[in-house]
Amino acid sequence: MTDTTQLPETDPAALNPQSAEMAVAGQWKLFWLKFVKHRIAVLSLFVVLFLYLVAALADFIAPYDPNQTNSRYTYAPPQALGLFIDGSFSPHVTGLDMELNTESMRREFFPNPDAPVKVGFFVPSEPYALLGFIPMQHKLIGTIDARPTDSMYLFGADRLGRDIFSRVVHGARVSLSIGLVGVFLSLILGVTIGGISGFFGGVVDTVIQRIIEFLRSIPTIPLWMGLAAAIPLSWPPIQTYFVITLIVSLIGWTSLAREVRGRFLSLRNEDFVIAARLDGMSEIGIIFHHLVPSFMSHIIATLTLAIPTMILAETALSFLGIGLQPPIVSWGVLLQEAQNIRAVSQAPWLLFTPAAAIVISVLSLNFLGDGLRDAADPYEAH
Amino acid sequence: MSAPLSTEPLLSVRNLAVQFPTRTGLVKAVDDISFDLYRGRTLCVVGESGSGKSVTARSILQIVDRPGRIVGGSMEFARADGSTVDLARLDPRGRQIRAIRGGEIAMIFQEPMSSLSPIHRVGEQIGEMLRIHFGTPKTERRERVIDLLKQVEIPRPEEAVDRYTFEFSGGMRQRVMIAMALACNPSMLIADEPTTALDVTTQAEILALIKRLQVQHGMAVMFITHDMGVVAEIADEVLVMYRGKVMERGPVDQIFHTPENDYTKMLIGSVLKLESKSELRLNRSAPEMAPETLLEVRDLSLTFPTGLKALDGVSLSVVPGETLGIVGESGSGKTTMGRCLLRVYDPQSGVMNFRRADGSTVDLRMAGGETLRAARRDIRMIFQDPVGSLNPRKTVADIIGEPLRLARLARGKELDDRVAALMQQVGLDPAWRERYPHAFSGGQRQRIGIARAIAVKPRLIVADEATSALDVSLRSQMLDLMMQLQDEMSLSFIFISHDMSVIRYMCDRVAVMYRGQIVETGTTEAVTQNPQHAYTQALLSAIPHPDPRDRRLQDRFRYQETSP
Amino acid sequence: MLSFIAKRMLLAIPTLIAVSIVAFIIIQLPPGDYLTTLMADWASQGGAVEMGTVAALRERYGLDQPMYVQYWKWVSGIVLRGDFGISFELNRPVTDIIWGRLGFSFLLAFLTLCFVWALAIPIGIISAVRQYSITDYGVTFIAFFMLAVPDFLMALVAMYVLSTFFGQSVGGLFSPDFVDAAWSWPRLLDFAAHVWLPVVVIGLGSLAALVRIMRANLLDELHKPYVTTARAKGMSELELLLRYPVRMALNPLISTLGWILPAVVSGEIIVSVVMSLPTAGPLLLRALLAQDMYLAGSLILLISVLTIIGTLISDMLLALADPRIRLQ
Amino acid sequence: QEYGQAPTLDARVEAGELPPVDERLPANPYVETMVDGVGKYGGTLRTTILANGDHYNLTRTIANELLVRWNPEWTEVVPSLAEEVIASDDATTFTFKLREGLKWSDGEPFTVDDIMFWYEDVFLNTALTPDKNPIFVVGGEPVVVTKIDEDTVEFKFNSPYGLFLQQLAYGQGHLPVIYPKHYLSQFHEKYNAEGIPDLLAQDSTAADWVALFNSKVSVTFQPPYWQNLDLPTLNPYVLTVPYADSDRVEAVRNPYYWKVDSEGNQLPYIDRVTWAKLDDPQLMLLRMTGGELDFAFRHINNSTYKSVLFDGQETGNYRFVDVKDLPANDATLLLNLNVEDPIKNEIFNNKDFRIALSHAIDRQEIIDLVYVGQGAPSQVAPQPEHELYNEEMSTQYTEYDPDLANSMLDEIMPEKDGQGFRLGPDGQRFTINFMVADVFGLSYPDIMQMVQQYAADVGIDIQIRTTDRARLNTMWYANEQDAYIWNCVGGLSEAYTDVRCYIPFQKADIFMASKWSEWYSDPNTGEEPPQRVKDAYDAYDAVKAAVTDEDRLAKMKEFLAISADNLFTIGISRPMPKYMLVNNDIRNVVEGIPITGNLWHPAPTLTQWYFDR
Ligand SMILES: Nc1ncnc2c1ncn2[C@@H]1O[C@H](COP(=O)(O)OP(=O)(O)OP(=O)(O)O)[C@@H](O)[C@H]1O
Ligand SMILES: Nc1ncnc2c1ncn2[C@@H]1O[C@H](COP(=O)(O)OP(=O)(O)OP(=O)(O)O)[C@@H](O)[C@H]1O
Ligand SMILES: [Mg+2]
Ligand SMILES: [Mg+2]
Repeated sequence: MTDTTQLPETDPAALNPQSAEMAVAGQWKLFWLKFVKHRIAVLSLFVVLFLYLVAALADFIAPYDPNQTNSRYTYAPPQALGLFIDGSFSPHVTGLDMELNTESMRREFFPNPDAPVKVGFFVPSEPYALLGFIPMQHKLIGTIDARPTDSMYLFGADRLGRDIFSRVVHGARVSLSIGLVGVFLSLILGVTIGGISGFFGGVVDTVIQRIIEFLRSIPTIPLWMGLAAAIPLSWPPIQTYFVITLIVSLIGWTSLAREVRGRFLSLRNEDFVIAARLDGMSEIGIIFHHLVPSFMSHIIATLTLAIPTMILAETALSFLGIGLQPPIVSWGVLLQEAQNIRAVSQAPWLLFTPAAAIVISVLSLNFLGDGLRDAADPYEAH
Repeated sequence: MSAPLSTEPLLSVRNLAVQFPTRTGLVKAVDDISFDLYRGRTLCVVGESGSGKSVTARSILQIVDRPGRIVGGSMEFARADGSTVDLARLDPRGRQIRAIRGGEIAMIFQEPMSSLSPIHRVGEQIGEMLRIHFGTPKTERRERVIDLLKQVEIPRPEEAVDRYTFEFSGGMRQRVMIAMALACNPSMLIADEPTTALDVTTQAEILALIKRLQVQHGMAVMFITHDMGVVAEIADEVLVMYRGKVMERGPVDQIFHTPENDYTKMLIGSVLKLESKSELRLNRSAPEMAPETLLEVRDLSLTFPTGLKALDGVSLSVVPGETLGIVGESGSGKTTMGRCLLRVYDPQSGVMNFRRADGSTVDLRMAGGETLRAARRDIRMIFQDPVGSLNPRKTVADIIGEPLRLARLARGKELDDRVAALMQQVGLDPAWRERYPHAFSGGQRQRIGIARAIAVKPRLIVADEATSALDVSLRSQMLDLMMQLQDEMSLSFIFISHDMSVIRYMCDRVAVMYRGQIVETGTTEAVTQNPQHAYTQALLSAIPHPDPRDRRLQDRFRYQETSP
Repeated sequence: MLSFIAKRMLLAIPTLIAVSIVAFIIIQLPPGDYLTTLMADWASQGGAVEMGTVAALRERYGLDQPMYVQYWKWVSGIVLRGDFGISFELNRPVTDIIWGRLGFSFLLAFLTLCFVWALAIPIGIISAVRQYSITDYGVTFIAFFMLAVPDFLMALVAMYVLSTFFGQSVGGLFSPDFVDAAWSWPRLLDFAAHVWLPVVVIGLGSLAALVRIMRANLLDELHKPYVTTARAKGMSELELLLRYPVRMALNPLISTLGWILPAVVSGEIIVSVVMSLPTAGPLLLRALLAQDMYLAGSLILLISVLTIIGTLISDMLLALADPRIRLQ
Repeated sequence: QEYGQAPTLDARVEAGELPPVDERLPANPYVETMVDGVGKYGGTLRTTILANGDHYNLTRTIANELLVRWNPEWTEVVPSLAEEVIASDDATTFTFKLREGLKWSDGEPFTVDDIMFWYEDVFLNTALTPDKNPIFVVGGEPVVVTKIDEDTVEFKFNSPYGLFLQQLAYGQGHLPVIYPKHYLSQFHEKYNAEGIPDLLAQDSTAADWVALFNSKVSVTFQPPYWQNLDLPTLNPYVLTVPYADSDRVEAVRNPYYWKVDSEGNQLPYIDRVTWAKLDDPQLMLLRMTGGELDFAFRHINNSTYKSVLFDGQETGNYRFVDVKDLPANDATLLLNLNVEDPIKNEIFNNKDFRIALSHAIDRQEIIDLVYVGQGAPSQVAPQPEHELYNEEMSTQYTEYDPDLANSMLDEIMPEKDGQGFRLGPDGQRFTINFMVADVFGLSYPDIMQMVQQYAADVGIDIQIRTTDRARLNTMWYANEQDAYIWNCVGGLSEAYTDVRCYIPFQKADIFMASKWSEWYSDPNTGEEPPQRVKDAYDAYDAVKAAVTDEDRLAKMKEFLAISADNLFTIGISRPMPKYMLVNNDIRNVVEGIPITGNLWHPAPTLTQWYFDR
């Protein structure tokens, strides 16, 4: 009780002996340290990376060409993958017996456990170029010693007997790339324009708000239809789709912009904003260094919400007949193909598999977002 | 004035310990402290800034911010119905603690400027207390709120109930907090530096109000303050804290006149130091009243959209190297004036001529764009509200480093070193750089604000209550630091303060503001020794004296403007 | 306030003019016009297409004139006589057709809004307050599942399940007996029995989104000092949340609240088609497909009016909810 | 004879609102032959149409009352509204004697004057009829109609028109009998010039009398026809809820309907027909399996939904009824032989190219996949059961032979690029942009996707562009398409009158060479075709002129052989069997009822349907 008269400035380290040795982390380091503590976020990060890996290596991972049809196996149900037969390691899928029912106009399948189809890893295949340039002759998984009628539909087959698993794997390419470009474009536009509108207020705000009003006033569907018709037929489908996505996101930013503006209008006279201004920070700097972080949670939430919306935007486009064209597959296309009673009632795997793919990627992106948010949150989470 | 002494403590704190786990280790903010609180008596808690006073206070109500935790100790509280509960054991969300919060133990938060909701009307926020604990009906509530606002000296309370807090001055917000705390006649009041933003006259009224309630209801008061004058004036008992521990506890007289603990001694010593003019200033030759004033303000007027005329023809001037003190009633427009100088607000009329480093002058009122930016680099501001002025999402290193970075004075490692040096200068552990503002005590935050203001070499600093949350010893240190900087680079200060000792200690000249006007200016000596204006006289009469044997607030008088 | 509204109304005029022009152009972007649709129709009935008849009709409908003439005809009709033109396909004045449909759109929008907010806000609160609890994860998972399945697919699945496993009549907003009946108690009950499904289906997607947004914003507010102050008043946690952080967290929601109306008209078109709802969406889609241009144009114009009104309402609510934002 | 009527009409007769049944019926009512036997009155037939653009199915269900009609088997034309029809030996003059005492649905008599009103004031009026309907035109000369007496009318053509009665028995033959003069003359300038301005003032949609008139009655049963509740008709049901923006359409029995069963009971049996207007066919499916519809047909009778409908029979209480909806081909690739691009034009017109493409397609696989094996590889040709069937024509070039295709293509386009696609003569990749609309539930996008792969296997780059029908329409008319896929009529008897798939003919929905067809209808327009095409045109002209049935059959066969030799189109599959869904309680439904684009069934036999409950 008596030895404590030292004044703080004489020995700052003594203030907090435990922390003295510990290096002071920079903001990014700190951010990272907090992020890795968030286990689900880290896991999600891996899932996201994994998904992108799958998309990149789709040719290798998918056992079949996504457009390869098989008339014997239309609407074939998923075949369970088993690893052991009679206790010995021998990967296989249950065989399927097929019977054509002409009365109900469908093929009926009966799992036949006695006729397992042998499955192998790194099986030889037709040569192809991985990532467009690595020559390859093997696939990750495939049937071995198969009779011509044997099949391996891990997630079932669609109406043309195409392998859903392969289609989902290939679909990841479009869905995890083009869609996200749109999302980020909307994000950047939304935050910047909304930020400017809310931060400056006054005439700038009025003008921007009128523009937003104008853009919002044009319903999307007529716009899509008009544009789809205006795009030349000779354009390849991917390009067409890309352009439509861009245009969609050129409109999509408006609601984020309004939300950002609303919040900024109330934040712009906070003392810390004024302080930054007095520090000589530029207006844009203030928006991005002070105001945006204050609204980060919302922005991250909107972002993660926008991703499924964008992935799915093409289903709506397809519904109108202006979506992606075959042979390109995407998750949206797969879902669109499941949009009928037949699939819902008799082949639910057509619906669940792409939906699961979307849910998984969106959830992991979301938890990743949560992790980032929490890492930037000054208040410690429990 | 002596309250009925009760032998049973109302609150009995034993071995309380509160910790904050952080990445770099445990922060033992409160480390095994014990004290008692009796009905009708006042316990003043003093101590170093960051010593755990506020955390202690918050612990009593179980509202320590995450990740803080009460890790040990008990807090026996005698409830109004005669039962006794251990507050430390109560569920922080439970019904029991809720009934106690506000109803039996009310708290005035240290940082009134941010502790109120910006989107609810003042009246609503106060009235809520009545609704929760008494279920008072709406109309009656309003009347009662107006009455409370009147008691805490808010002008025109009928209008004020419907205002929002951002339309209030710092002192007014603080008084709203006080009104809120007193609304339910609690049996115990925790006042965490409740008068930091109040001018001495208002402060005196508030202290009297608390005293009155204490006498009427036998309220126990735990009063956290740095103002030893106030301690001397109101305390029955004093608790001295340092680094989370209790250094010394005892009757007020003993603490002031026969302190045992070294820290206490040093504290009392610092008080005396602040009682007179700083040595640095005494030794300095008065700044030559050079013809070139640094800043010349004439007839500055500003009316808020609410119709309130906050500035009414203010004129003042500052010469290089000079410190101009601004004192005045709470709500008189000091902050507004300071903000006008930096063009945070746009005054409607007047002239603000600022002499730039190259000798040319600009009228800041008309300036825009690059001119204004350049001027802002020369003029810095220390905000009255430290919480609000620090972005809660930036680490302290970022906040202090920001002006340096923006002025391109330093980057990378050098920036880091400069930040560390600045923190050290204002008495903060550089190891705390990675903390966010909310993890600091009120005084620490205030020092962050000071560090930020002095980071780039300005020519004029508008310091708005820059040291109000600092304990006396730190305060004198900070003032010394500022004066040192002033001498080194011929810096000028406009020093807005309520604390007359600070003004005396540091200022060359003083301007007295009242209701948007400057009613008197002169050298510090002239104004303090020979006040001309009646308001100034009233002000000086209300300064508490840091000696419990010389309680003189009863002798104060109050200035009432004759014309409406 | 009044002058603010008046000012905004004035500002709306150029927006409306711009929208009407753009709408007109968009409608004309796809090749062909209503008569192409008509010809397709004839062809499908095995009839020959009589080009002379087509030409005569094209002239009659004024489709042979330059676009700006058609535009002027349409706009001047609206401005001078409140006449939105006629629907070629339905052979009736546009004004006769749209109001009933828009009425149902409004109703649906309103009910959906109530449904969504009534559920999303409490769920969002729970998931923020109990961040990273089982509830939070569960809600998050369900939310993203809802989002991952397009609402029209959801509509189909829901209708399939209800129809097949519960023997419910699905689609539309009324049973056949009540479609043309006057409003009465039984009709109202019948309506209620039908309307919940579209409300739920349309609502689920935005519900999920709203929950997440509510949660995110709330997490930011929960630690603000004013929350502690309120807590120190002895307020119950629930009341505390609702009065303080929730109110703050609503700001972004309010910003776009006004767009619910136009969104339901234009955004839920596909769901409405799948569920066969008598709302404005399918009408617009059909008008676009059939190139029934005055009908399509008028609907788009009305949607833009709704957007403008919605934005105005949002702005006023925003200023009401947060006094720091002043109406300019 | 004693006549019976529906019990629902008894009260109205008693109240004097209606005359007794024998006064309402013509002197000699049409006696319907029953499928199962005499039925019972009552009930509502609940059926469905798409909410928009589907008025055509209203027509198919209840509006097919003509002067003459096809028998249910579609083998013979028999009198209907006309009691008797006499064709001259040279097939130029046709005399119709109407049943005596026929009445419009409002009780006014239907007479030759009504037909003359159509002829003189509608058909000949250039404002109302700018283009004469081709079924009333031969050799560029329109028909001349003359009133012989109150009940007799004569249709006279300049040159022989052996197909006239066939044409008149198809749906398009409705023109002379849908114009009630007593009602419509008020909207006609000639009859009511003074009154029209007032009428126009009341009606905001019409700008002049032509528009007004057209909004009251409409050729080919366009929406205005189904929107006018006041329009008297000869149909078995009259509208009570119009085809407007309500969610349903409703029609109730016409008390003046002119057909009876063998016991003299006035038809129809079923009191009322309601159509639920649904926006999405899937909902029709659910309503059907949910037992909410008694009859459904269009939009859901495809191979995809069959299995769902099959499973739903019990809950839906319905049965499958076979329908002979048998066009010449269900999926036909139509290369644009008049395409603007000269390179494409040349290659498309190379018959070997078309043959090679035809051989490149694995038809059986497509059929197995898309039509569950129901169908057969075939070119565009009449059905095997029809008198016009020709096996050679049907099966030529249909076997899957990619090697042959490759070698043929090597002759035409030997060069290939790095990805194995053939290069055109200009050295650019030869790409066909194939337009695909998802119509008729025939899974065209799927078929095209497979065709795309087959084509790629032989080095032809096909790009698929899905589109909607409207856009396709515009492209056709502008002659902008490279190629598209469609179905082709002409599988059964309609082959005689509807040859659009066998030669480039009138513009409807088959556009294989629109320039040539323009030339055919008017040699001053379009583009003159090569001789082999002209031969086909000449052959068809001979069919039209044929007077006797035998001669017509022979000429038609000749014509089809020439057409087959041209291989204008590449057919993929003979149609799969179609079906309709009918409530289990409904009787008197014709099994295997034939249906085509211009044969509007089941309306002609719907009047005898009844609920056996
Ligand atoms: N969230 C936190 N994380 C880490 N340390 C914290 C946190 N909150 C407070 N502290 C530390 O706890 C100590 C006590 O703070 P407290 O607010 O009680 O001080 P105080 O005595 O009220 O000081 P002042 O007079 O400056 O207001 C301080 O050193 C502060 O840095
Ligand atoms: N944004 C605003 N809108 C309306 N009125 C305001 C606003 N800001 C301040 N005021 C009013 O202006 C007056 C002067 O306020 P100011 O903050 O300048 O007082 P002050 O002298 O700094 O007081 P204190 O010492 O209490 O901080 C007060 O009455 C206050 O209510
Ligand atoms: Mg404190
Ligand atoms: Mg102030």
